Amino acid sequence: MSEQSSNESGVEPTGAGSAGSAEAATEPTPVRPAEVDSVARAAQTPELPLPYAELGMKDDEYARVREILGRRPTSAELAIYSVMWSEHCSYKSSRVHLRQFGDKAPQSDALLVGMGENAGVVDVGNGWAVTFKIESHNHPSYVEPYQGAATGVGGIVRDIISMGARPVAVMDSLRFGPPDAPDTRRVLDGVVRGVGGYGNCLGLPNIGGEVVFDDCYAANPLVNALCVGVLKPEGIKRAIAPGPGNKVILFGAGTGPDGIGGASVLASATFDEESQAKRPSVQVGDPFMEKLLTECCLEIFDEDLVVGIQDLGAAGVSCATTELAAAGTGGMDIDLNTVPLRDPTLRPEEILMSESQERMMAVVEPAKVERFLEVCAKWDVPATVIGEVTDTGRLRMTWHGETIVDIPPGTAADEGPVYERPYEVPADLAQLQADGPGRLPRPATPEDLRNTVLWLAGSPNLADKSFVTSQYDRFVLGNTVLAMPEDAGLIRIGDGPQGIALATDGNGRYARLDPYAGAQLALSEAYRNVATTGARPLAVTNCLNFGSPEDPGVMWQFARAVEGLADACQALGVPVTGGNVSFYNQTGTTPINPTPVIGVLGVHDDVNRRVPMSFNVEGTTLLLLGETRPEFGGSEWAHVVFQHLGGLPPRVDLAAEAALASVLVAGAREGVLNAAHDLSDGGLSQSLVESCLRGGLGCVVDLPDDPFTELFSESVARAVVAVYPEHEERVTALAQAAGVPVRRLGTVGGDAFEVAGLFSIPLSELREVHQGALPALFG
Amino acid sequence: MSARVGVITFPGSLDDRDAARAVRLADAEPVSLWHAEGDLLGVDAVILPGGFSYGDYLRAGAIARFAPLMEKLVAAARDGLPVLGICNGFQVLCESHLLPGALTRNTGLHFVCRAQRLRIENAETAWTTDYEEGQEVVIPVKNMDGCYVADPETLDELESSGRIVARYLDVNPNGSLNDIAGICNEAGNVVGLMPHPEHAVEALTGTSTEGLGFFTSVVKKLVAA
Amino acid sequence: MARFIVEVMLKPEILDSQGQAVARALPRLGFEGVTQVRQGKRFEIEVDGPADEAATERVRKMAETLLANPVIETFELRAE
Amino acid sequence: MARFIVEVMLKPEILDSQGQAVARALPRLGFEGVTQVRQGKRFEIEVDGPADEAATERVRKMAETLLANPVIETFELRAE
Ligand SMILES: Nc1ncnc2c1ncn2[C@@H]1O[C@H](COP(=O)(O)OP(=O)(O)O)[C@@H](O)[C@H]1O
Ligand SMILES: [Mg+2]
Repeated sequence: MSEQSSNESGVEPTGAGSAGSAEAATEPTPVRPAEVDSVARAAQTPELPLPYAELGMKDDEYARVREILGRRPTSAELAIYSVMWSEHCSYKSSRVHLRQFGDKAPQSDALLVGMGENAGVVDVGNGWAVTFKIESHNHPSYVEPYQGAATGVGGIVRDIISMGARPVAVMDSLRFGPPDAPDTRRVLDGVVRGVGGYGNCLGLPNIGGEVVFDDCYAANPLVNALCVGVLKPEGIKRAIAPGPGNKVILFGAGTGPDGIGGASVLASATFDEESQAKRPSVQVGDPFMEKLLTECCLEIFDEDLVVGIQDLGAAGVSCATTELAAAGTGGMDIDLNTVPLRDPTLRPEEILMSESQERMMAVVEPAKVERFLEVCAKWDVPATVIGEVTDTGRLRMTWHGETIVDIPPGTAADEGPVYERPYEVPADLAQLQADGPGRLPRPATPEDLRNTVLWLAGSPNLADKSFVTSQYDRFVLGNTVLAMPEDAGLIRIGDGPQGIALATDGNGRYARLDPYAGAQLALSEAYRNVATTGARPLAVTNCLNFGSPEDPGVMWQFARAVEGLADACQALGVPVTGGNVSFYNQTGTTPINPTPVIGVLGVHDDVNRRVPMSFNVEGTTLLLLGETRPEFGGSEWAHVVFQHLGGLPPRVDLAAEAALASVLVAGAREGVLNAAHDLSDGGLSQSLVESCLRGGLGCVVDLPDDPFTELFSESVARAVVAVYPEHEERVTALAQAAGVPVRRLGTVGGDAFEVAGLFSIPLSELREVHQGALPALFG
Repeated sequence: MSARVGVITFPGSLDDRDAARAVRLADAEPVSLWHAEGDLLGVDAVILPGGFSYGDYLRAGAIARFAPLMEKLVAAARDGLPVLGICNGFQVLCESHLLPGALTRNTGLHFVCRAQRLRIENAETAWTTDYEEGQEVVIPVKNMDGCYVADPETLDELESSGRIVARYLDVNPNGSLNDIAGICNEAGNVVGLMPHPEHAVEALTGTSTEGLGFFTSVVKKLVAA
Repeated sequence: MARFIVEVMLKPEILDSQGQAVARALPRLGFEGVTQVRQGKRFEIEVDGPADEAATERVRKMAETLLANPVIETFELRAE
Repeated sequence: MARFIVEVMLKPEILDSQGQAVARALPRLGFEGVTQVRQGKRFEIEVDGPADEAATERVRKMAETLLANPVIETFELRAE
């Protein structure tokens, strides 16, 4: 888990105030506005009260800062500690749990860089490595959907660049409130434009994601963006500042007052200034600058011009300097006056906290500085030397000649508070689990079944997502082999034939019913989606979207989800390489459904053998792989037809999942699968609908037992495959050898989706409901 | 000796690598040209690739038009150098007045990315001789500002002189007048195209291989010359 | 019939990437001495009825809710 | 330092999809009686030196060649 680079604005509620503390009782010394809160001044005015509580710092945290420094912090130092020790930078509530990802990590030779860096790196063979990560930008996307989503994409792309990689694709996992609520239109429209506006302009193909609607996200949409990059293993870069005398260079956009609503508290509280200019809490992105920055960085890496590099995300310069210094020789001197400003009125605290986008910080040997600046100039990227690495063990910053920061950088970067927050089972969980879907009336007649198929196919969560995905460029870079609506995105790397596949999945309803299982089910589905294309699942990233960690019920959900995910990763042999935690996703005291979103990366030895989802060869045989049980807890059927949520989610079966994947991967390698599509939300019904519409051919299937269960159950570890008749035997043998139940379902052909003896739906009718739903709501 | 086809990279160009790949697949040699250079390096033809030059800020193509290399290109194009502008490249050609009209915001106001059916209307330009007139092909479109507009006289002139190179079929993705997907100059050496033939050169990664003809057309012409 | 002009500009503290890109490009295009460019939107709005107080109020409401995004933009309104 | 405003609008014969989209959205938001909306651009430009004839001419040149596309747009320029 990257503990440094969550790009999300801090939204921690401010803690208990400091009223009544010793300091608050002291008379503040009047200070002239021009005066700088230097280290010397801090020593002279030990009791000057600082607004730490307004910055979200607790009494004991502030006391620790004083103890570390042996004096009160300067306002600039307080700025640094307050952002670095915030939840989103320090992972203070989640850290004790996230350790499991490392402790339980399966043995993997592929892992080149694990958790803790900007993003994990895995070796995919043939001299290539891949880095990928998913990150949230939920709260900003509610406040200003376009900019929130855009800067979310921008931030994750910079994380990938800072590993030394060329970004090659993005994905977006989105969750919104009820589709018919007017505010959903505002948020969806802006978010989709923002994801597209930024990603398209950067020239990164969007190869997949999710669009989910649920009432619980009404005032708290989830915008999780994933980026994947490709590099040579020897080209991996780190966020470190080694070598005294090396120069620290800030490059990219100028620093402005973006996202520093909180910092003005500092300036006004410490300095009694007449009035601070308004400081926006939204960040605004400039994808064009990011594109220049990308090309500039890649040229810099090619010429081997940096010894360390870090992107500036949340906490901007504070974060980059403390982390680079802490991970390097240990010391750094920075002259804050040299930071290029977009707004000359910014105070040092604000410069330190600014979240202006499209900036990077590099550590460069003196002999290479000139060439570094030349490359930046070629790309029209402003670059400035702002300091140098030292061996003092101190991070020192000056402002107009006075020292305003003098701290051991590790104390801010690595030694933040760690909480063991109390947790307990949510009070309503037992009742929720007891209220199973068994009481819901099931469709009784063939006509009812037919209508249910159509109803689900046209429901917002299962409907065709082209309205969203057609706003994204999926062709750029010319390596996209599969993209939406396929089960996973698949891109060719190098000159081929090798490729990588990626899928993201999450199901908040499952996780609400059982967070341990819910996290595993999300992994299970993403793993299956990747394998369905023929790729071998290799590694995992995750974005954990939860309510307030101060709510013991939420904390229990979180702890269970992490445990579930760590256990499942171990069982499936796929390590977690990084991710992101987003807390405080709630409206008032009502948290969202716990929503772990899991991204799985797989490798494809030969992308020419990818298996698409479309039924497009008349007469191919349909086989169903896996076992179907009557499992409807948290299902789309219960949700769409009854708005019901209760009972238990489908049973997790990781061994079956691994076995199914082995069959799909072997089948792809042998070239015996004409099409494959996994079964997940909406069950077999939905899978067949999607594959028929994608390929433009119908199918006839036999469902002799219990057609309702066969059509709509969401049991895991299942997929439907279309095979040429001459390959039927081989695929059956592969399945049997792996212990995967296999059954002949029917045949591809015609222009209707037909269940023999029960009903038939012309594809034209299906197409209308499936493709018409989102445009009708949002077009 | 194989033909040398230049691909200009502006700050914010995105499909330059794809255009170079398409040139290679057409058995010619791609030559990277940097917008800030003052020399076309003696190439035999030039492609202005898709993307968001200068972020599409102001108007798509408006700033790129002033690149130092564009001055050279405009002169060479007037002298008959084959030039293909794809998407953003088309926008740059219009802004440079090498082609008439302009490209404005899609009428649906959304970025649109889809596999698009087209009809090749003019198979005699430098870039389309490998097609038949009336041939239908599927090639991706992806743009935000792809709505072709021109005054009625210009449109009449384009229509009557056969200068519509390609037209959208089934769906008009951006509201272009007369379903125009591409046009050419009077001499037929300069072609502007909204769809992206460079994304339809390999069956594996494109919608088809039906875009390759644009590249093979010019290469044949150059090799024959 | 009344005619109104609504001018929408980004708040000064918000990054105006378009304006900046134009400003950065100008010297290369031979225009020196430009110190700042800001780019915004301009709407011309025609409404039925007289250009009275009520009409102005309606257009102001429109500007607030639709034409400008108050999180990042400000607007000015005038009758013409 | 001189400050100029350049207003760029689409020529009336060119389809203004953005303006039309606004006009279409208004009734849905409860604003009736709007007969037309046109959307254009507004630039604020600051140049070194006095706001004299020469400066105006330079900005006019900028507007003609860069800020507006004469094929589809017209512009108005004024010092502020
Ligand atoms: N926001 C999005 N961005 C990109 N692709 C998306 C998005 N939402 C859905 N998709 C794509 O649409 C297809 C269908 O989505 P979904 O039904 O969630 O897939 P699955 O059930 O296989 O996980 C997938 O290819 C998915 O990647
Ligand atoms: Mg799937």
